[in-house]
Amino acid sequence: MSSLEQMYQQVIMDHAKQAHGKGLVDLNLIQVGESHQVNTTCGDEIRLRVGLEDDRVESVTWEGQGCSISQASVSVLHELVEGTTLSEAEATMEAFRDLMQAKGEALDDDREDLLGDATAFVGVGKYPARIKCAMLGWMAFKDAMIQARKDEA
Amino acid sequence: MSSLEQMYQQVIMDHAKQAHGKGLVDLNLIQVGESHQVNTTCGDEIRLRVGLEDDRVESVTWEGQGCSISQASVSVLHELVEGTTLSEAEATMEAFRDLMQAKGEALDDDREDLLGDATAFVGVGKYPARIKCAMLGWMAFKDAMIQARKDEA
Amino acid sequence: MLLPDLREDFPLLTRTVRNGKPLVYLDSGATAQKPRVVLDAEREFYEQHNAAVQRGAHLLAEEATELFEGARGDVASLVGAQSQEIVWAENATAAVNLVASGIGNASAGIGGDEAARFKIGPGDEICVTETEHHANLVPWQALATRTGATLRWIPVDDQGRMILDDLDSLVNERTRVLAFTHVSNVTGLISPVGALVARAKAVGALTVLDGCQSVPHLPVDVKALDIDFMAMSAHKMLGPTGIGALYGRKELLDALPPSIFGGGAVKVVTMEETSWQEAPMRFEAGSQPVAQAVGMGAAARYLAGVGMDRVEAHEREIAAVMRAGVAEIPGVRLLGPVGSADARDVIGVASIAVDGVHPHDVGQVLDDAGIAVRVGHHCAQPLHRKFGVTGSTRASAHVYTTREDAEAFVAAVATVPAFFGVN
Amino acid sequence: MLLPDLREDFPLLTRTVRNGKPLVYLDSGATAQKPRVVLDAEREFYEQHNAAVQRGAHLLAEEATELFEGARGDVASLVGAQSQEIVWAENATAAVNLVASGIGNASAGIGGDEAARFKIGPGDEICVTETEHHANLVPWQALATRTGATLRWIPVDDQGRMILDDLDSLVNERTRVLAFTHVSNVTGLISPVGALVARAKAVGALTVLDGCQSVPHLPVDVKALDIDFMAMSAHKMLGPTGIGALYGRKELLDALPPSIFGGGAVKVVTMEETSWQEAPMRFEAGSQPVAQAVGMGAAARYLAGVGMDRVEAHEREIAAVMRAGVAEIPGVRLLGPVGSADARDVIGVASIAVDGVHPHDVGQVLDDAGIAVRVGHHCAQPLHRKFGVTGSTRASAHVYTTREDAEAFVAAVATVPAFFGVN
Ligand SMILES: Cc1ncc(COP(=O)(O)O)c(C=O)c1O
Ligand SMILES: Cc1ncc(COP(=O)(O)O)c(C=O)c1O
Repeated sequence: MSSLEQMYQQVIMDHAKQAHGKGLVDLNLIQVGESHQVNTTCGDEIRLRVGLEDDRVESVTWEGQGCSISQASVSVLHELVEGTTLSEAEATMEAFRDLMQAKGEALDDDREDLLGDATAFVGVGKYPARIKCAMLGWMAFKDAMIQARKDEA
Repeated sequence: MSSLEQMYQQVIMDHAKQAHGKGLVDLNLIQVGESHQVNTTCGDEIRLRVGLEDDRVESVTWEGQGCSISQASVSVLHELVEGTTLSEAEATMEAFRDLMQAKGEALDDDREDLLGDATAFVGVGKYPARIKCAMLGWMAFKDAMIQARKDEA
Repeated sequence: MLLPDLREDFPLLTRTVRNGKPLVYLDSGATAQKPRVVLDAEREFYEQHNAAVQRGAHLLAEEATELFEGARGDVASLVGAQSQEIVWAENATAAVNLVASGIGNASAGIGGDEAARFKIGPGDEICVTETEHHANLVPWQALATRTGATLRWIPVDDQGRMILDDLDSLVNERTRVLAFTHVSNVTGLISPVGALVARAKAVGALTVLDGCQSVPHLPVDVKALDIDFMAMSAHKMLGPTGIGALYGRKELLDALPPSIFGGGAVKVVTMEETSWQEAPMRFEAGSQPVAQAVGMGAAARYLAGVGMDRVEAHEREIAAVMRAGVAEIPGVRLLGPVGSADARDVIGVASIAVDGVHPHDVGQVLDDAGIAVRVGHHCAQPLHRKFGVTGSTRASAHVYTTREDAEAFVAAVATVPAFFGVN
Repeated sequence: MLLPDLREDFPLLTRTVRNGKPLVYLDSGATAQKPRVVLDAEREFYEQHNAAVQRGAHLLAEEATELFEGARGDVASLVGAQSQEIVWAENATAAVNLVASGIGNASAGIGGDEAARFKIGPGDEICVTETEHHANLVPWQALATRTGATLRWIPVDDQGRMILDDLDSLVNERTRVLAFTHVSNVTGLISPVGALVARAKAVGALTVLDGCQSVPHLPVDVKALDIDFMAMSAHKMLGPTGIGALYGRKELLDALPPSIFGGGAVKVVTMEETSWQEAPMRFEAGSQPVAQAVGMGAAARYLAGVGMDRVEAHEREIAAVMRAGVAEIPGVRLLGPVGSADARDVIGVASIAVDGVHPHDVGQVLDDAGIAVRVGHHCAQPLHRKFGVTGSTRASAHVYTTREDAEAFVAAVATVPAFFGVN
């Protein structure tokens, strides 16, 4: 498998074509956070909304346009974290960041398990310029979580 | 004679010590011009005043502080051009400028004659940074002449 | 009319990239590669003559000053200017900002009487175009904010050509500055400089030309173009990074107040106030990019040696090969004029949008084939918005670009739709 | 405690000057010579990795970006900052101007709410000192003119030491900025940073440190000094010309509006308006001096390798040799503190005035002996005026300066009065 094929694995191509969680959903929750992120290299934008309830990430939806990496990444993000506990979501987020910094190497089994489909992004780690693309949705998620928790107080 | 000695010839040392034309003189003439020049490298300043009458440079006086080259040069300038016709003054000015650009080579005899004591400045031409020093008074003279002639109109 | 193969002169072009593939460098519009003579000129400067210029009284300082001022002369010759009309700046962006901030400073009372001619304020207008690089747009937006003047712009059509129908109302008696690019960095279109300058002159507006994409690629004569200011960047002209230049008419430069204040630019400084030197010194505060100036001078001489008319012919032909090639690929849209007749005003560039594939993904496939292109909005967001895309994939040429490079680009682009399953 | 002889590392130092004399380079205060590792780093960048940074999606662009950001990290480490707190600037002058113009722009309504904290106007004060280089004086004069704020200054005594007696009234509740140098480029005096910063903090003023003559010569830790901004220049730090850097506290940098506008610094641009990126990108408009950044990073690593505490010890000793030597020559006046006890705060520099001999003439005699020094006001006119002279002759050291160099300077100065017949 060439590096290019490793980057554009079928899972990624599929998520890019058929993105999950796309379309912002109105939330009738107390803790709602939203974030708007721009990839300044190409002008791609993502707006992502999270709703928290008790200890859980109830809802993760988004809208925006971008390259297949950024679209697939936010689609996978939706799949992975919607419905998890806050601490699971944090652990997943951290594992994904580590994967991006692993320069194309796989992570240990525990964290691979956490990442599920997202392990397909391993090839992106070899391309520093594309890490930004893969992280765009996750940055938005991280920021939206902070916003949502602000409402707590 | 080393380059340094060629630069600081006795004539120059003498003029530097005993400068001629120093001290601005009040002029009761119609065509009077004054110029203030700064050597931005070292902050040296010269203020030079000329008075013209008919076709002659009646008076050239100046005040200011500077290095031996700039002081000697303006002193020699005073000696050379005070009392000459305008066209003689212009020719002298041009010859001096040529000498400065001659990179240490002597000029032809005709122009050497025009320059008199000022031929001693031949060595300065080898030191681009010092040409500015030698030219300071001459720049002021040139500019003051323009000012003086403005009064003509 | 292609140039002979000059790649020998450019050390970087021999390197290989992904999996040992030979490099096909088609990102010269972003930054050009450097010929050995430029690198050698810089290195020799550092190893033999490095010293502070203009102020020193020692041999090295004299040598350094001579090289520095000689380089200014070389750059001036390339564009038909006088030496003293060339001001060094960090890049073209800084050069445009120097003019815009100078006008802003004049308007804020800096620079005394001589600067009064540059004062602008509410009711005055600044005009740009919709095709501008951010470098020739954002400084004017900021100047408008700062002074209360109004920013207007000449629109472009869906091929990226400036629409001049309303020129007389867009550039009018209230217009104080008309700033526009000579060549678009996205479409490669050459602007109608003559018509724009004529109109600016008729209303007494200053003209500021962005020469970033023209000076490296075609003959430019600032006096023939009759412009007031022009910005350029060395790194796109085969020169070093870290330096560019502003051309300005001497009498304007001598009156415009500086916007970077410091040593070397000043005549007399007291704790209370400061008077400035004449141009170009008044704009060159602080220790200058001396080695880079020497390198830029060497680049200007190299380009002049090749001959700018030959460079232009070369770049037109490379553009034609790329543009004709991609235009035939189904699902690929060429930004800018399409068709051989329309393309006659285009030089050196082909920017494309591939249906259903994001430019980043296009670029990735090309990169894998060893082809270096630029993806994104190329600092021209408004123009891309006009084209209805957020970004594009741009191939851009220079003197060392070969027909094979152009063909490799076309061939690689043809594989893209299939790779992403969009055809 | 002198360093081992490092001249081998510096190619230029082997060249000869007037009549084949070996070069004694004592003009490092103006600009330093470059070690081979710096020249090699730049050349390797150009020959192997040259590309536009941050925006490209191809291999070269990735490599170039990594080197560019790595260099930022190296410079940050040298001064104890975080990477993102280092902004590249053309030189130290540009770095100071970036802060001053940013404040000016904030005051003119640019930068929105987040910039409001920087707004200044009539009634506000800016404080500098009488020992400043023009680079840290003229920008503040211009800011005062632009905003209507008042410029005040801390005076110095006849040895060039800041007089702090009236510090509490000079730096008061109206003071918004206190800008001062870390080390004087004329006297070599190290400023009382602690006292000045403490007072500024007490009244809530921003502190701007001119680190031009400290960062290259002694250990500097911006967090320990607790300053808000610091300017530095690569070319005095054994690095390339054409680049410098500004350190700024991250939260301040993220709020300060830019003053050079263009591509790369922006987030979203429409024809009407623009939003900016976070620091440091928001200040880095246009193509950056990438090769120079790589060179500056290499210089920072070289200095760190030698060890800044050892550099400081070296420079103190060289200064002591020069200062003690010239102080004994009749008719020669040392500017700044005289005497071994007073000189304990002095580093790397000896500036002198020779009775009855103009500095240009002093410099000429030294040049003839192969000794390169700086003559003039060294961009510090107010300080020279305070000393009652228009200029001076300055010898300044760096890591490669040897005891023999210092002694050669003293010996040559001793010949000056006789040459001009003034003793
Ligand atoms: C104390 C001081 N500040 C500022 C500067 C200006 O540095 P640059 O010329 O590199 O901008 C210098 C050097 O000339 C200096 O010595
Ligand atoms: C048309 C145009 N203008 C301005 C610029 C800005 O040049 P620089 O980044 O060298 O300041 C560029 C290059 O990016 C350009 O292509």
